[in-house]
Amino acid sequence: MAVRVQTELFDAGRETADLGAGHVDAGAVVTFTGLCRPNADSGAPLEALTLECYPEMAKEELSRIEAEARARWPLLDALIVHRHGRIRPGEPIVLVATLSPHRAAAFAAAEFVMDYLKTSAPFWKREETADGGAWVAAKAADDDALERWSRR
Amino acid sequence: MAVRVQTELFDAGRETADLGAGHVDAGAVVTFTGLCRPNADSGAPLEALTLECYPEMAKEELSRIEAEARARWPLLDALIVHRHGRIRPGEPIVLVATLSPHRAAAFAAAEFVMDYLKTSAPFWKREETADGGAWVAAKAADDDALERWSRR
Amino acid sequence: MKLLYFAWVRERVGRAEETAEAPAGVSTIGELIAWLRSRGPEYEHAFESDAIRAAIDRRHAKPDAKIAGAREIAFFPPMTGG
Amino acid sequence: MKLLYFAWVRERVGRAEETAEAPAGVSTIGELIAWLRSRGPEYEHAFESDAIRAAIDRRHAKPDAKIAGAREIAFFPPMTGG
Repeated sequence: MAVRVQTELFDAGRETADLGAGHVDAGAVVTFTGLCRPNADSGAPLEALTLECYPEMAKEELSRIEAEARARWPLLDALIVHRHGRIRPGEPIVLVATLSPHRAAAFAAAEFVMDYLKTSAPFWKREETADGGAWVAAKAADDDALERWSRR
Repeated sequence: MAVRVQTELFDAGRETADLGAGHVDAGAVVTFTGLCRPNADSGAPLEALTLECYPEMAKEELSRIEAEARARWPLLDALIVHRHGRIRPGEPIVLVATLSPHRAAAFAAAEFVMDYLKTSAPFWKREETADGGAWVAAKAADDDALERWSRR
Repeated sequence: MKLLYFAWVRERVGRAEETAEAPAGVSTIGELIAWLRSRGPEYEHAFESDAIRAAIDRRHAKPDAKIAGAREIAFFPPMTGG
Repeated sequence: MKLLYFAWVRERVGRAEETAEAPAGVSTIGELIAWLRSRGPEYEHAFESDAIRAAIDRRHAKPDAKIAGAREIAFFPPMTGG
């Protein structure tokens, strides 16, 4: 089980292979990679995102989310990597990988972690475009996504 | 959009990176990798799985499943790779990767493809153990998983 | 038409494929299975389970599906891939 | 206690952190925000939105959460990571 908050680029495929290498008993691996898109929310071309972060809380909060996922589903292992700092279009921002004997648990846990992370991990995106910079507004869809898990 | 049926090993990380390379507009990538577990359904140590396949139908059926996923969710791209032949514990059997602007679509499409594939793609697993060989029985849980999608 | 058999259906029939012409009156997958079962103990054993699935020209087909015009009909157990 | 500000709350306040002692009678996050708003136009602007979130010692905290004993209180907009 591991949580990392870093500015450095990562290779989602290699991170996932490394995670799986220690677990011959995993039948199912699910990964989610969130990438920096080429356009700002306004539609304007994006030069870069800058992710601000409260790093000490981010590590603790991601660990709490991971622990909650492990309590809900039978996971053999899980990895959350979240970047901050300046991120260019096409670069990865976040990786969540889950290993389980069974696919339903691996899928549900990965989606749960992403839904929680979106609304509770202390990161804030600022978009850089030709017009300057703007903080990204929180999305109602993210609150709705989170709501699903409390109904279960 | 691509579907492959092959005996050769594959590298899930590289396949996914190659898929994403052509799509700068993807915000979300979800992958599922199904691995050969170290034990037979009986619990005995597994020497290998042999997957029998109806290859012409497998390609067509996987293409139909992929087309259905694209009709239901806004996917930028998708990849399904399924192996047949002799597969050792720890080796990958199947890879599903989905690219979408948004994470909910990428997750749902990948899980839909796996649920359909499990009960409709013409592959049959035979387990090799010290006691000999035995065909794997279909799981009721797989039929239940599929049922979810017809209720929507 | 060509008949294909997979997994334990193949093992029980004792072959992977054959060419056959069903007699008059055999018009559905269910009727084809009934006729095959009459061809000998290996067919009787292969098709004794209700769980046998069929495909006509590479598409899943139910027991009441018509076989007229089919070029390739496959029989197999429930799928266990993935 | 230490106060931390992030994203546009930080920009509006004009600093990332400071040390402050709230006056007697200020016992919750909501009361702390009301007191901060009284400290000047930059604070008034930073905290004018109802959407401001808070964390006490690195855990999310609601407006009615007690601040007694807190070492580090952070204020920030709704999160937009992932």
